[in-house]
Amino acid sequence: MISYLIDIFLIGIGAALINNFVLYYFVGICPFVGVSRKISTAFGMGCAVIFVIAIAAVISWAITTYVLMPGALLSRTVAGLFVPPETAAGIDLTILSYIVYIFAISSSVQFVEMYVRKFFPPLYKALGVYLPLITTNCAILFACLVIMSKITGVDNPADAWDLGRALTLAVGGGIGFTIAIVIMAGIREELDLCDVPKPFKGVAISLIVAGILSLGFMGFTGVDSGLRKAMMPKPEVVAQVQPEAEAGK
Amino acid sequence: MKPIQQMEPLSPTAFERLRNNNIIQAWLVLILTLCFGSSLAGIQMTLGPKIEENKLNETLEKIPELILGAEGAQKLTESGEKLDVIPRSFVVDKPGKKAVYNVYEAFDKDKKRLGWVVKTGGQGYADRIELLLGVDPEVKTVSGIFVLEQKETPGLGNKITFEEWRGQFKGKNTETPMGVVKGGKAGAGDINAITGATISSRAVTDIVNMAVADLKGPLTANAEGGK
Amino acid sequence: MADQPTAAERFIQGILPENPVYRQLLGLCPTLAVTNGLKAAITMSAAVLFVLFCANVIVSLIRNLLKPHLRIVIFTLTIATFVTFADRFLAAYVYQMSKVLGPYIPLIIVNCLIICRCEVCASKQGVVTAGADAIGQSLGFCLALCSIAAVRELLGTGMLFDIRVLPVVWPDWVIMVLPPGAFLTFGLLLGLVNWYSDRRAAAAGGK
Amino acid sequence: MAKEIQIRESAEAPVIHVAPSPHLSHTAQTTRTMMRDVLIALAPVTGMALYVFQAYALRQLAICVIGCLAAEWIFTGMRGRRATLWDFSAAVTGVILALSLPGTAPWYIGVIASFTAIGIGKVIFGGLGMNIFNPAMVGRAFVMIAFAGAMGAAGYQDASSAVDAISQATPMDAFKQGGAIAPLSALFWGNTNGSLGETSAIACLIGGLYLCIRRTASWEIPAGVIGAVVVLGGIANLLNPESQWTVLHHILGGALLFGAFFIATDPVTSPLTPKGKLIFGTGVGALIMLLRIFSGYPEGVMFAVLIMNSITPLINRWTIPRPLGGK
Amino acid sequence: MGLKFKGFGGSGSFPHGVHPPERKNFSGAAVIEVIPSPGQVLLPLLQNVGAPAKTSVKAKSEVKMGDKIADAGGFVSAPLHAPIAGKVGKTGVCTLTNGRHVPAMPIRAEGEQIEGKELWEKIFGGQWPKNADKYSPKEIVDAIQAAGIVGLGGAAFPTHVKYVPNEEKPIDTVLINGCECEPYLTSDYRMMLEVPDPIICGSLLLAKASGAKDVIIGVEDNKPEAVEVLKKAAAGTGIQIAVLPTKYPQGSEKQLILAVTGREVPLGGLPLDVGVAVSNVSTTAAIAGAVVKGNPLTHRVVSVTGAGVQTPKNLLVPFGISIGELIEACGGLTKDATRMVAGGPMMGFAFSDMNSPVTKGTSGITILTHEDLKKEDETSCVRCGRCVDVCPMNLVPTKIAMASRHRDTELAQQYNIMACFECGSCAYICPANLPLVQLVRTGKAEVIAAGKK
Repeated sequence: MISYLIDIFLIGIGAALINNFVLYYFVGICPFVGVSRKISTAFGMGCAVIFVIAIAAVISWAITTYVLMPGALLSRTVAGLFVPPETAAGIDLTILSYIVYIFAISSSVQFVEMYVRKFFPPLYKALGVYLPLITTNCAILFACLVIMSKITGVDNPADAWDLGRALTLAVGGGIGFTIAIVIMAGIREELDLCDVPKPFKGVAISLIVAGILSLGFMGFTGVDSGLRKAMMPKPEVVAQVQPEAEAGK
Repeated sequence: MKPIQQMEPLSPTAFERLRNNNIIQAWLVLILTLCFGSSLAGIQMTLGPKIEENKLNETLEKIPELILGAEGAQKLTESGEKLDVIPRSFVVDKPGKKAVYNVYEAFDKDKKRLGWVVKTGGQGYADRIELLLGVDPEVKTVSGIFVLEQKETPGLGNKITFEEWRGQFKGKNTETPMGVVKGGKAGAGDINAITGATISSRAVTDIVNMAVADLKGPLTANAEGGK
Repeated sequence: MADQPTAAERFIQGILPENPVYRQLLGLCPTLAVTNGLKAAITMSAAVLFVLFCANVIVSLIRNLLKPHLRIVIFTLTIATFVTFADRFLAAYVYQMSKVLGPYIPLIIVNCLIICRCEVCASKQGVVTAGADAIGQSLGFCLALCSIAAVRELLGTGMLFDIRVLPVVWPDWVIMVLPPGAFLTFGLLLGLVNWYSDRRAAAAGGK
Repeated sequence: MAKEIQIRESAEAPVIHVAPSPHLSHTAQTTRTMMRDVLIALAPVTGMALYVFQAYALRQLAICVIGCLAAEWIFTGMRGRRATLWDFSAAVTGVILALSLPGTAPWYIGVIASFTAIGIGKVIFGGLGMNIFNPAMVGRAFVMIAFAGAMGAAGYQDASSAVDAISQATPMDAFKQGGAIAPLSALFWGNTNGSLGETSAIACLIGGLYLCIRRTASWEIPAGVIGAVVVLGGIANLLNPESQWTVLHHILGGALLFGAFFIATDPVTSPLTPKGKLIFGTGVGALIMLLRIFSGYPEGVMFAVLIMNSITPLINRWTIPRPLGGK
Repeated sequence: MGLKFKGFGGSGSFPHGVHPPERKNFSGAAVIEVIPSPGQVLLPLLQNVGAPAKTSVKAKSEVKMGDKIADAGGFVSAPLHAPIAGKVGKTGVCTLTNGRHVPAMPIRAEGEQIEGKELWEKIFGGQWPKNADKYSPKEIVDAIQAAGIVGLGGAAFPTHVKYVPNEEKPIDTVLINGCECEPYLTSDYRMMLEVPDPIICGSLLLAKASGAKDVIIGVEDNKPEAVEVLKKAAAGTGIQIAVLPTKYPQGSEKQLILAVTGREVPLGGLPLDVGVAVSNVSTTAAIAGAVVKGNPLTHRVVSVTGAGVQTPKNLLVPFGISIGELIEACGGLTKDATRMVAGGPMMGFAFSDMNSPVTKGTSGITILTHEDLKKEDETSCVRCGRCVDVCPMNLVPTKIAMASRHRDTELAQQYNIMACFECGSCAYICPANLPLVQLVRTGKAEVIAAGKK
């Protein structure tokens, strides 16, 4: 249990700071250089992204685990109605994943927009303008893709991420995006008062700032392993039980 | 859409109602979906196996070198022979969780077991390090390691992928865990750290030690049982 | 939209005057992410070319059938499908490259470049123009990616296309293949391009 | 109401050949004297570096100062501006940069760092007073990551050196990688290895106090940094009592004092208000401890300063002081 | 010193501020002289904050000294009186020292003038009652209004406005401002030394008019003699003297209130909001003259000082006299005089027109030499924060200036640009010699223009 919590914590820290979505993975660059003109706007955008990314992560985790991944429970059951169980077990719908994700994202954005407009008008006023922009924000699709790779790309089914980890990654990534975009907005407000050479005005100087920012964030490299080491009890070099357990073919 | 409706202010006949039905309006989407769906299925049919093969080959390609060493592998390809590789999976119960190892058992053409290759990984300095570890059939010595994936600091930590460094593991005894020593003064059972990247060096060594400790029992037991 | 640009114009426009990266600032994620080597940059450009060409042609073909409220849905569907094609092809035939590019291939789906070209050009013009536009834009994209990748790979590893071109004494600027190098290189090149076009514009105005 | 009249006057009236108020100015301090103060304050540190590292220090100082001045001249020239070499700001950047580099780093590192510092760190933002990030730290971070091998542990070891100190790893590095503990006296006086300027705690203290007394640097920043390090280092000590690396080691070792007094206090890149400066200093200190204890880099001063520089506009925003009589 | 501050609720000081060189020695020892009656005065119709006065006499009519020649143009306005006897001319335009062009009424001296000793006696002479029992508050305020009294410290705010009884905001403290924190200026100092009685009398009248319990005279501790004299004069009247540390801008209304009473005047508010009324010592003396003797405000004491004038003096002068005549009376300018400032060097306006008339707000003329100015060129702001450290209003001047330079009115307002009263402390201290006050002024104009849109 403790190790699970540590895992969750480190996934969150990793997505938010160490491997920041914007400054390390370069996703969400467009709003990063485009929208971040005012701190309040940037913060609103960031909150909207966290909101949507969390919903999209839950949806994509569920779809991937139960429908898309090879031998997924739901697909297997449904297919089992029509074809022999052996064939049904081998069903693999991962080829549909990109299409499914992008539609999951756009429909969740639509849904969030409707829901928020109906039940939280003040929130809609604050976030509403950013919601349509988010559909094409690559940070969200990127989070879905990472979650997919952690489910379908692992060697052992036991290592596949559960919902908690997926959600943490998504929210951590969203927070990382917000941190980056708010810092950037603060700097942009300052840059408006600076005598930046004309060719560099606008996006070019933003990119340079992002470069220096990403230099600074490089300092966090390894913090996760340091934290893990500090929080975990001394690693076991020798496994205590070695039963003759063998699985597979 | 609206201008069209304004141009046709006729009374809504049954046909009109049908026309304005959402499903009917989406006919283009439905047709496209069908076309794309079938072509995707075709792609999956034709390319799917190939991709799987690529994935598997990535590991399999390295096995001869890890078991036989670079020269041995060279000879093997020259002679045109191939190793028989059987993928297996071992579950090791550890306190708190079960560790699952994918292990490849390698035989020569005479069905003689040449060694094991273990796919393992662990936290490095920056991110997870994934590596392949080759051991002899009795799990007495390490026959080689190969780093599959790593994101260590370029220029420092990523030297773990260099042959000069990882070559050190070859022939190391597995009786006692290997240590990491700085300054190039490694003894028989130790590994020389990369200058300025002791942590990466230690991470790899720890991963190897852990895998060896976890699997020594099951593998030797299996080897004996297999006889 | 009185006089529609011809196919040739569209083609030429995309490469330099309306370069998607340097002038329109579209598709910045891959521009930064996959430019640490020329090979990756070219593979990425090829994938974008494939997706953009197919999407443009299809959208152009069905442009008269498009209903406004379904337009975006159809665009997304088309793009996502072709991206999946591209992704599988790469995984099947250039597996190593596909591993290097990782999630950035599927991220083409949300690349503003593609949806922007579909919206601006393909949904309004004929197949030939749309195709030419797609090729022109992709070449422009390729050019931009390669310019960045060349700088980064050369400084960062002393190599071009994984072949050593600088003498061995050259100290590799490791930072150039890391994220900060991407931002800094692109920022500086963008400034350079702006400076150059400003100067050209000034010279043209002066005459 | 009095104000309104004056405003209309200044907006509408023709310009008379007179200057606006105030007609007195405090002439004791100008930008140039401030920069000169920094150079004076750096003298003990520089002296110590020259004493410990001798030719290495001299070479690195020469490369960086000349590099920075040349870069300033070239880049401001490219912008078509008059180069302002005589405000000493480029020289200050050069000296701080040199003192933050290891003495054995190859020549090209100093040159690249200088050009990056002035080019990307300063001139591109519009020159002196406009930069968002500390130029010297931008330059150092760039080469630190670009040439990790020559800048990290390997950069310090040079057995061919006549000076004994140079043939060891830095105390921070030795501890982090191997758990070795340096004696406090060595950290205090400075006969250990490390970047040129960081080894001697006493020299940094002397120079730093001079700066604070002259009000060229605000005392709030070093106070915040050291305060945060004491608190967090104390907590770390309490949690892990066996550790030989005590709070005092944390303060005297590494670039902490050098960074706290000379780097973090750069007025351009730190907040304006005293409250903001305190927050800034505390943030730098906290980040230094986080990075020192957990990250893979032995030292966190440079990254901590860069990250806090980036938040400075936000801190400024949050700490707009309450005007007299305001809410 | 024995001049320690005794608390009245305040700490005796205000946060921040600067210590410019005091330079009171030029005219500090010069006894107030009465300037010879001029041949002509040019009375600007706008000498106060608020609405300009309206002429009430026709051109070519004869007036005696003290005759009203212009009515108040509204409630926040003050009437004008003839400072000399003579014939009114045709209303023309004159340039004030702050550069404004305003209509002005000339009076050519004709007939017998009250001059010299006689004038001094008329204004300051005689006995001054040490209580205000004889007068009702309304009488006092009416007399102040009729005499055209405005704040003589420099702000020129019509005084009666402050003291009109206001039931919602009762005044409990009257603060008499004798700080004179501006360098060079000594007119208030000489007033306190030479004519303490009218000051005390006026203070009591103000207390009566406003119903305040406490009357406190604030004096900076660089004027110990003035403190002694005032203490002696105030003995038995209940008036207290607060000796404040010398610091600029101690004499600013809000800073003085904070230092003495510990109350903060809210942003955009008036001293009235915290139950305080503030008047300058010279104003107080004029009030006493108006109430006790019925003298309208026609003359004031002006310091003509600085290294750029031959013999610095404190002069009792009629309003409307040209500044050139004042300088003549002091022996003229020295060779190296380079800047003439109306008021003190920190907040005063530099002017170039010797014909500018003295107005009610002219507290002094400071003539600076090249030596004093020695300003270096403007360099880049390195955000050292010194301006933040000295701003008595606790603002961030450099940010406001930057915002103003880039015409970002929104940002300027976030940094409370309108709270600035342009004391000049920031520009005085700035190592980069930025024209901070100038930028704030233009910024304020932009903000007001943007607000009007």
